[in-house]
Amino acid sequence: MEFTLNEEQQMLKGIARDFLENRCPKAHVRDMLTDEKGYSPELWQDMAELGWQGLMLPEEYGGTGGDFVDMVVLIEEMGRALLPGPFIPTVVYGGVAILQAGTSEKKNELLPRIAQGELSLTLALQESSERFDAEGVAAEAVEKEDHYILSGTKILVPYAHVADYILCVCRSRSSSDAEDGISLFLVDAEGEGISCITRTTFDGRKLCDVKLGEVKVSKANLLGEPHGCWPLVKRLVDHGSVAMCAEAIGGAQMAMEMSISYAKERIQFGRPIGTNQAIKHKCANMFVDVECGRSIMYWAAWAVDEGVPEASLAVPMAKSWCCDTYRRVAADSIQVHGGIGFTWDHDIPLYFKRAKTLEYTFGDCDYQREIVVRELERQLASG
Amino acid sequence: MEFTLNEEQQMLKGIARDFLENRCPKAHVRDMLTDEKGYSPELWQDMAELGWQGLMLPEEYGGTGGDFVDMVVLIEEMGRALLPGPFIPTVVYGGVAILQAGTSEKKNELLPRIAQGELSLTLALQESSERFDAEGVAAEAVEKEDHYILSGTKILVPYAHVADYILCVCRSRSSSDAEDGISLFLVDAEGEGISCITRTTFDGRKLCDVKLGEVKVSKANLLGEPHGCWPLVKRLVDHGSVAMCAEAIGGAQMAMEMSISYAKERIQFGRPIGTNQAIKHKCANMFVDVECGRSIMYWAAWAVDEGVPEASLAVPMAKSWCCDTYRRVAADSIQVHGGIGFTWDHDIPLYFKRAKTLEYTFGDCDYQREIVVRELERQLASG
Amino acid sequence: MDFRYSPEDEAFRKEVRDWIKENLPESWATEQEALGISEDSFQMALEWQKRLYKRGWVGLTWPKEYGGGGGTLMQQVILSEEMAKARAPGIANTLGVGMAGPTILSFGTEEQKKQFIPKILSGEEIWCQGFSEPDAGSDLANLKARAIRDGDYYVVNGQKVWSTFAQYGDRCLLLVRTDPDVLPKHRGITYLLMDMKTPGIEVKPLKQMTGDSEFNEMFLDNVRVPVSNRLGEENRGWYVAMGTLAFERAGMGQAIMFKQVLNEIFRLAAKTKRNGIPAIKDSTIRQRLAQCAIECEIMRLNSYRSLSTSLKGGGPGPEEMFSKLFWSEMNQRMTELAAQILGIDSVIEGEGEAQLWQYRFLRSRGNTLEQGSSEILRNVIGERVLGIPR
Amino acid sequence: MDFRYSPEDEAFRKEVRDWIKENLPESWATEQEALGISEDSFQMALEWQKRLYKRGWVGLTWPKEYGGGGGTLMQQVILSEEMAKARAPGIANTLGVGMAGPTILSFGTEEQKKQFIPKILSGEEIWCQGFSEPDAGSDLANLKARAIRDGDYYVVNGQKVWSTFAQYGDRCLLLVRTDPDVLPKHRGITYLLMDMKTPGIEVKPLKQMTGDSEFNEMFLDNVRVPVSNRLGEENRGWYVAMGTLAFERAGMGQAIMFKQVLNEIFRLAAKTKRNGIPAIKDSTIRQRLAQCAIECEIMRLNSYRSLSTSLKGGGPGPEEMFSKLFWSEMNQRMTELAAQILGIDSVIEGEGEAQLWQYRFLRSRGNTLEQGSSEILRNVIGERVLGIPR
Repeated sequence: MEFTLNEEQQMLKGIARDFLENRCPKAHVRDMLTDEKGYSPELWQDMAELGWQGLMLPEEYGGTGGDFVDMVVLIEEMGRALLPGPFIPTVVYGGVAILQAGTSEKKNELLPRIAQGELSLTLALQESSERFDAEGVAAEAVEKEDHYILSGTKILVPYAHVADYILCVCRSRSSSDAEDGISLFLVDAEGEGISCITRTTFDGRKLCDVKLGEVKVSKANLLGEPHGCWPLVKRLVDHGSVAMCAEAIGGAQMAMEMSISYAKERIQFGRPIGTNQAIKHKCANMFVDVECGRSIMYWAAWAVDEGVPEASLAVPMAKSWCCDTYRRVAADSIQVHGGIGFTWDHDIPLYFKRAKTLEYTFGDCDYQREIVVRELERQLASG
Repeated sequence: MEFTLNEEQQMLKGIARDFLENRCPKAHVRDMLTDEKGYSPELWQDMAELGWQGLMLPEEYGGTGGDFVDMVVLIEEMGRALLPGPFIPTVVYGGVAILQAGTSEKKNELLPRIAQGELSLTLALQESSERFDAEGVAAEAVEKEDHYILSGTKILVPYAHVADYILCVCRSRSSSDAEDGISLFLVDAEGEGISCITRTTFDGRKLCDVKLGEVKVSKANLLGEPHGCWPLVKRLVDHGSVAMCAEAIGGAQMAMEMSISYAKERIQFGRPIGTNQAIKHKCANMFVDVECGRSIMYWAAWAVDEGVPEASLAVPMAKSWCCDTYRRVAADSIQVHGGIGFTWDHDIPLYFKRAKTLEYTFGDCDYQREIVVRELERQLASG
Repeated sequence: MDFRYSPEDEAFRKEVRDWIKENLPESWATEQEALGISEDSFQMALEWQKRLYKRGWVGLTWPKEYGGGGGTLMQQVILSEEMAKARAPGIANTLGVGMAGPTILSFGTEEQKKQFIPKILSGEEIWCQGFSEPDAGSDLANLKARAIRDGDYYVVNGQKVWSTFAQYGDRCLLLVRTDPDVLPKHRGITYLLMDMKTPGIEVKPLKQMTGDSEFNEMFLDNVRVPVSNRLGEENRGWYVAMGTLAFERAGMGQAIMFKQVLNEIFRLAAKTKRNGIPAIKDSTIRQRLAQCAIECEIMRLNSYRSLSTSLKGGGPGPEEMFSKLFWSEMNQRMTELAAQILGIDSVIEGEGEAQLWQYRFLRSRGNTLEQGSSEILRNVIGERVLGIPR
Repeated sequence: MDFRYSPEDEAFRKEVRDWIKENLPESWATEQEALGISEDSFQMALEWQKRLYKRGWVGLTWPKEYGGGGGTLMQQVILSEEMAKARAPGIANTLGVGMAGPTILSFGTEEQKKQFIPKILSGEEIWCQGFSEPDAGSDLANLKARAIRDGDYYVVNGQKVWSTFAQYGDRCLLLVRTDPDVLPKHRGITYLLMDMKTPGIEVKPLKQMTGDSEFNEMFLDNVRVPVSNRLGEENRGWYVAMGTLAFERAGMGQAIMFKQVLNEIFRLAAKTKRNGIPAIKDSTIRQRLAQCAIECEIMRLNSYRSLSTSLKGGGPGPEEMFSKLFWSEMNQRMTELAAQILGIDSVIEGEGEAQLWQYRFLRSRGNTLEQGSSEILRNVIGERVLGIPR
């Protein structure tokens, strides 16, 4: 029983905070709002030198052999700094997928390049059905000799416009069970037939519509078993969801700290505004919500990392609570700051907008709660 | 355009408040908690002398010819005083049903006796299906010569144990349209085949299970058109729902006033507890909620009384808002009062319990909101 | 109690409707909101105000001698209702008609009324305001912009923030400090009517989190305001200002506007899929839709109550004390619901309907801050309405 | 980070489970709650405490020299978990073991420890408390029950309220005023251990809105308490009392108890029809069920965090500061949800399951008042944890 950060994790946290305060100040975040790439390749390279892209990769691939909990410690700090860019798509989707399901050739070929900051990857899952389950996957992969032909349209693919490889979730076989017949392909983003329309969220993130127009993909680029990849995809989504929880908690923590400081410093009616319970109790509620979020987020991270059955409940619980928390904390932070918190140049609105984007990614909090109940019903039914 | 109480209504309100403060103090409410009848026949008689049971009845039947808005003014005061007893069942269900659908014989026979406080009536609608719509009506009425035979079980019938007549909603004809084939019977509560089990709510109200065991009812006791009474029943439920809103607003108003007084008087840390925003803002929220409830409750009362189409939206809106308000105000009143508000001998818990009983009668707030959306969908669809 | 309109009212309503049909270009009905806060939007509003003014419908209830319409309160309400139903654009001189005019009519001298009111109504002079300061937000009485008497002038120095529409303003409602030592502080404040062309005024737009700039910072450097442009007595400006705030009632027009937004959300829910099914089939969305509908309806009814009380000559009823508190929080719930229905589309930059909802969603966060934060308003209700001590 | 238990822990867990199977009559698992606050319920709790005491499992972590078990914190947690899972009744001496014992162990003299601790554990002496007064609720430091020194005795006069279990008490944790003039007031308070058989004590049960009486009023009329039964120094009782409150942590056992209540609500939702369909098919009920489930899980995880910090010898972590605030409001939501599922059945008097939910629903309203109201707890978090000024 051990539910505290170990020394290495605390060190990682400290280094990450210092580095990001220095290299990813809000001026950088604002610059990236209108940047075409949406991130700084230079900063990306420096992060690789700190070992961040390789944090979860075994040493043989140039990584430092950390686990997903270590990664979550780091991502919490990225959330605090509002770091933009394809870190989660590359490291959490790309890295975990290749590590867990790649052939040893692919591992040897790609993982060291990820660790060195040479590659950017992403996951193309959602389609116009706007569903998050296997039934939403309609993009087709047709087997043909030594390759597959992929067609369909994927939407909301993060940072596909700068990706070297896109992990495409396709239906390679029709079946009465929607979760059967799903394959995962590692697709060269420069390949023929791929076109990409980039959209920008109000917090400066890039989400792309990726059109797969008869894209030819070699069988060597299959990740995992053909037709049987839904569990792997689900695992990737679980990892991604928890990573977003960490971003949310890191961001909420920062918005809360700013609010507490403002509550102490801002004088109205001759005393700090925090002396008013309307402000003080808002801050207290932020604190409770954020700390609770941290508890369930780390629990979910551990459960996903260990692959224990508890993960199926822990992930939607964490996603729902952490995203609710981030939204509430950021909105209340605007209220605590008053008018100044409503201006473009203040940092709080950046957190507020980020909270909304995270909330809607992979299903909002209502959706997560519905998943929680379904899972609990299943557990209670099976005793 | 006139949205204020007129002089007569203000006078009625004043008289009602004085009378009830005097005759229905909390000691009386508490006595009735364990009283078998659940109300005081003596008080009932004195109310009749004030003209309350006849308030909505035309002068020819011994009433004072008021409208439903007048009635709601009175019921708001009854809610404030937590007056127990069969007033709404008798006057709002019984009185309105006979007035709107009774033959002139029945009117002449029964209405003056209602006005004089000689009769107690009630409405038997719900059954074990626990539905509030026509599909929930399964009790059967079989036509036989000059009478009907009624069988089935009605539940949650208010004060049936002291009623002289029970208005029974029965299915007299089967039809693919559930709202077709509903008849309303005026059943002698002492009649053969009727049995009654009385249950008491935690706020001392009586709700009865009424078993109709082959009860013979003369056709002369049909109210309205045979088979076509669902609109009438719905109108009765609408009247009853709005009456409950008035009770809720009256009760919430009183709980609020008690909370405000306590916030001003109770000293902790050397100053009135109301100086704390946690308390002050709770009181402010109570005020907003109660006043808003009053606006929509009177609107619904007027709409129901006039029979305008807006009533179909006004009633569920009012029921949802007023019952939410009563529950929230009463719960927050306990919190404002602290420990003392949690004791048996304090009056606030009486309001808290009453709020819950009202909330669950004829469908809780979620249910009302669902009706609101259905109605709005219908309106928007029809332009 | 009677919620019906009289035949005369209905006749006036028809008159308004017919006039709108002839005078409001159809496209304007939606164009203004799409234009955002911009010069184009302002020019549209100005043109609209001129047409209305010609008809006598700006300041419909104001005395005819100053250019008003001399109409009844009931007519004003009907006019607002019909404007809202037709989705007519706002007028350009929002602050002039909404705040400056009523204040001058209540507290101004005869000369001031003759000088300012007609041009407020015609839109010839656009008004803005300069109340808040960096250290005087909720605590407005703490304002420091200093005015020192110099003969027939006040010389003003200081900084204002949240000055609505100062970028378009010809004249400004200005609160200044004339006595820096007096306690309580609100006894040393004076109310001035400042010409925005006076030398020494610098206006800097303040960009909001929406990207628009409704508000401004205003820097005052030895700005000379004639003493004749003082409203009320020296050091008594606080009482004038408190009178001003009372004019900021949410009216029937606003209630109808919200009802229209609600209908839009309904349509949005019907056509937008959420997790694979139409949002309107989702019970939790339905519950929220219903709650918003109930609140919109309550807002309408509260407006009727206010109106009814006013028609009877009564002071503001209880429901007016929380009108702004109520709608500001309601609007946040409504726009958040719309955003939730749209999901990720509501956070993506682009054009079209989703963009409009994104704007409304972000803008709504300011509602609980501007013109008295929700916290301050709850204090006011608790203290002034309910009598709970400070 | 690792949420697994060690093999030693699991071995101890098995030991506990086996013992429970042999020693806990099956019917007891649910009977106690059904008995309510009553003599029968108290006797069951006393019998259960005796059995546990014989096994060394009351005060499992307390020093053996005073009759404790000398076990580890981890064992204590496992014991609580298993007791909760088995739905074992509470022990009779809740306050003795939960508050009096730890306080005496921390602040008492050697004699006091020897005198009181063993009988606390065995249940021979039941403890109650006398802290609050009519004018000293949230503002506890304002207490007025006066103790005047008379030789080797304090003579106490005054009135206490909310004295938990005073009707069963043999001894009482009592806060009294020994200096009426000192400011701040908390510097004039002394902590006494009072024998409830001393002449001059009158206990009157205080009936709650549930109909039960857990709490009492206590009237003290020239009650003589030996100076040797003072805990800590004269006029320093406030600091002892603040130490006492720190022992009122919600533990793992409580988290598991809530999880069980949640499961009961799930079963209730599955079998109860609401508006004609099973409640569990209703999306709004499902959303609330999920939210309660998430909160229960968070409570469990927060307890783990506390435990983990304690095991490492660290002070209380942030999550301990709001444990009671969190569960008290969660419990209100949970019991309100159960009531909503039951609908009108939850408000009707009678027997059986609905009655139990009715009791829990009503009882939960006290949770946010007792042992520090939610308002006070949010002040404490804001001021002591976040450092925002008073």
